[in-house]
Amino acid sequence: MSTSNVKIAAKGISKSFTTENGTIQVLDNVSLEVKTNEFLVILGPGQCGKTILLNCLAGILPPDSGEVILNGKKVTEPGPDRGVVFQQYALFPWKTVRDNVAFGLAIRHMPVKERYEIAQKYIDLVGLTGFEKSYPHQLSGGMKQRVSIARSYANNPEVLLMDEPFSALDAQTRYSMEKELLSIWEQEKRTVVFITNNVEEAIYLGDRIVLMTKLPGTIKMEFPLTSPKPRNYTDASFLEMRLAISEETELAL
Amino acid sequence: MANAAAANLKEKIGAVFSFVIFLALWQVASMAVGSEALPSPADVVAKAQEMYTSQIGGKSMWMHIYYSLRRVVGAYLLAAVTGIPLGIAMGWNVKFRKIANPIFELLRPIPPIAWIPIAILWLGIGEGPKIFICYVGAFVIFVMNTYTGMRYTDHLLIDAARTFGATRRQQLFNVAIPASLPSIFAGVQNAMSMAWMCVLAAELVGAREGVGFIIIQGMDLNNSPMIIVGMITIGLIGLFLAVSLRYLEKLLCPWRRELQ
Amino acid sequence: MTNQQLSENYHRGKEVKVSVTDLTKKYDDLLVLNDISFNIYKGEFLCIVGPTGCGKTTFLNCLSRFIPTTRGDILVDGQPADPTHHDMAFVFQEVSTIPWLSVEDNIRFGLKVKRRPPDEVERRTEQMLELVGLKKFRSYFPRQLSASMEQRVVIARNFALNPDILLMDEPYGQLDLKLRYYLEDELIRIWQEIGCTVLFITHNIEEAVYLAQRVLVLGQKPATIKEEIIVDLPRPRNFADPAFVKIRDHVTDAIRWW
Amino acid sequence: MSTAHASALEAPATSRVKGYWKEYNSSVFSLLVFLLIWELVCRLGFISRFQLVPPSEVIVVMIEKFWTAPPDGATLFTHIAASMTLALVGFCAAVVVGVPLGLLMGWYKPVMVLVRPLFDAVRPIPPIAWIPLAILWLGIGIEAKAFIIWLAAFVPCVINSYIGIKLTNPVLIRVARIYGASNWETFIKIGVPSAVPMIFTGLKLSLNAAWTTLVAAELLAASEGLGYMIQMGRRLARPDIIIVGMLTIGFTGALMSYVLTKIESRIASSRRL
Repeated sequence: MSTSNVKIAAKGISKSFTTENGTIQVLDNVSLEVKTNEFLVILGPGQCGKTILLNCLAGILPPDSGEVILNGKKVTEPGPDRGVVFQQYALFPWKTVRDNVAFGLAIRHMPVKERYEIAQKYIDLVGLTGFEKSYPHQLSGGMKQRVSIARSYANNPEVLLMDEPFSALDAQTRYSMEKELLSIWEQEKRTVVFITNNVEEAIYLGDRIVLMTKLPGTIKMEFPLTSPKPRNYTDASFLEMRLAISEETELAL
Repeated sequence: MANAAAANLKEKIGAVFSFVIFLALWQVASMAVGSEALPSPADVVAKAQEMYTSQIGGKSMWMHIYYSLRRVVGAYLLAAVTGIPLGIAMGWNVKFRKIANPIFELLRPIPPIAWIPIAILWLGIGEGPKIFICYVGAFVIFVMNTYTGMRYTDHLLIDAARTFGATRRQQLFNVAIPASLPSIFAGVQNAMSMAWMCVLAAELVGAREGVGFIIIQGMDLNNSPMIIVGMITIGLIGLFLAVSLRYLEKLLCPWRRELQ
Repeated sequence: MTNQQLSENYHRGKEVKVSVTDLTKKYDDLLVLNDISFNIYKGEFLCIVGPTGCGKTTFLNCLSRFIPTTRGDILVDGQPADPTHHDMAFVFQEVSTIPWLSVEDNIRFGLKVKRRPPDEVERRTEQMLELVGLKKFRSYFPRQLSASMEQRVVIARNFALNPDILLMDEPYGQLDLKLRYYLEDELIRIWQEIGCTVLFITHNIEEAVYLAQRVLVLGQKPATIKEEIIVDLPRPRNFADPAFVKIRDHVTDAIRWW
Repeated sequence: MSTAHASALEAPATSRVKGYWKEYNSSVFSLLVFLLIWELVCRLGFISRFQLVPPSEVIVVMIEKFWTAPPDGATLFTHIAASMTLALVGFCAAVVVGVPLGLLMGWYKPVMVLVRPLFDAVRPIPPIAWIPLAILWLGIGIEAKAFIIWLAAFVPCVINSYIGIKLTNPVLIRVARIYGASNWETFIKIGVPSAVPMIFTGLKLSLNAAWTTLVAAELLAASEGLGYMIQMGRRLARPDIIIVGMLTIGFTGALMSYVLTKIESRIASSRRL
């Protein structure tokens, strides 16, 4: 892998937290590189520190040691160049769909007309046309997550960080959201770091899968995925890959 | 939807039914007791008519209500204007919190009503102590609710704003304060009922006008219908204040309209 | 063997445990279940699959008398189904451990409600703790357990009753793959050991084919039974096995929801 | 893992544990400054002795009040005992009636339909407004005060028990019903235990309301108790007595809430909720 087209990289990141029961090491010397427009999936069991890793990449949490490099520069703070889609949506309940999507643009003091135009484009892209004036509580889980994706996209980030975005959705919505995310990504390619604990979702979406261990989280293995998207859940190659990956994961009882 | 309407109707019939039972029991009880102390519903209605058309202590009933309301609303607005910013400051700024919180925590457990004697000592027996008591009662609630709202703002929302590059100031005004509004509004309601209770207490202890004065006058005159009319008036005004605030909340927080 | 023959062989000589005839459910004007008829045999493992929101859960709710049916009968052993008479057990989609009871008290709960004699309650509880491997955790409270342990407590609580029918409503929907495999194998093991009648509802075709002796496919609202598929694969089954994939694809075609 | 975050609004905090002193020094400092300003305001004669006395004198009076009865007729302990007895009697009576009523209202629809309208009708009248009527009916003795305190504590008990049982997880109700439990059995075994946390919240609110109302009642009609003590302080123009009384009211109230919180956490930890 040549370093020239590396978009975002983590170098030797460690992180631990102090709790009542002592110190817990959450990440142990994690390094990874994501190429421009690559769809990287980080797969790991519940509580393996993958969310913390994502927060480090986003700059929300400072790592104890190691650094995050974006475009060759060290990351110290969250910034509009990295959009985050949170598991619990993190929509602003007091804002309409349109104002939520336009939030990042408003923060940058873009004129109202312009920002609503951009917002509209992404609302249309995620298929929420007609819901511009709804409030988040009026939407279903899948719709909320679409708003969240649109909000990140509208801000035109270089890197999209997605933290188990579909884990709170029911299975069928989840399938259709995966499909939709893929088609959005095909239309507007971005560098994506996608976190999940679902093997099928990982194989369905990823260009490359990074498998993490249980606490303290380290990178156990990488699986490049070359077959063309969209992939079929019952293809022999899909099932083989699923078997190969799940053999490597630990059973979390 | 037909079921919902039917259920609604059933509830209304139930309400009417329970009121009828209540009035009947009251009537029976007053006949059984047969003393001045427990007037019948009819006596109370007659008394209400009399009270609202004549003067008590040199003022009409409406004037008494006006006096009470003036005290409450004045103190309440003052408490909102001072309490909400203080709560925001305490919630947002660690330094400020550390300085203000201990004094606040020291004074908070003292019920506002316990301030009445010292308020009278400080401010005499005019409007001053009554407004002061209401102010204390409402102020504490405003501060506490605003502060709690700020402290319990979902961290995720702040994080989300940070990922869009929001400055600290933008995080405060665009995220933390709006996110605290539900809690602040809960405070707005509670502060009002607290202020209303405080004005009553202050008027009971020493006043020549106001609804509290009416019921204490009733007690002094040994006139229980008068007290009951006063109490009902108090309840109705309290209800009116609460309903208007709820309406205001719906107006100002449209995103919460369907949450309740 | 054609599907037809398979089906005929399967039904021959089986004892009916639950019979559902002309089951219909309407909410106001919304028809959710439309004229559903089928039998569940004694000791059978039956799966029902269908798209989300096709009325699977409504069906279970009718069966367990949570909600009244609009029309049709559900008979258990020839009697109208009624939880106070029949030993039914239910594993819900949501985790349904009782938070203020310890693991063992959770397992005792059903037995106690059924007023079983104390010595039987104790004996069954011990047996179940052993069976689901939670002996060491008997005095733990649900919130100290992981999701999979909680689900095992629920399963133990239900199997403790030695139920006539065990109803399961997407019990593993939210679990990750490996854990799901593990719990599915556990379920098969316990079912084979105890041998009760299981009705398992899921949207996951792979899971249905992995578990069931027979799969019923429900169509979109209003739900009707579109197809019946006999799964005659030996256990333990392998999801990459071509025969398995063939049945799975067949079921997928039958549903065709995406 | 997001619980590992520092509290919401603090600027990114260093997770290192700082010394106890460092954590609290500014708080102690601010209290000291507060007391110092108070002391100076009084000592420099900005305010009359009949309105405010310096904190140093308040402390002296407070210590003296432990064994001296004058000028308000009883020692501090007597006042505390009188007030606490009254508050606790009213509170306990309210709990005994209010909690079951709330639970039944939440579980049985007919109870709700019959009781709720009356309850809603009476609720807007602050308990304090009942004082004159209570005195007229029951005299100025302990009964009138106990009645008013009961009334004040009753309302939060009912409301919270009601809400608590309404919030019972429906899945748990179904668990009991599928095993053939009767409605009453489900109420006792599922509804009531799951309402317990909300009931405790209600108890705290009740205690608070009881204590506030007690002060009001004692201001109006009493011959002992903390409310009476501060009222006497006013009549005698003795701000020191009033302030000692106010602080004692605050402290005793906080202490009772604290005890209740301890009981709650004891119960909660035994159930590991």
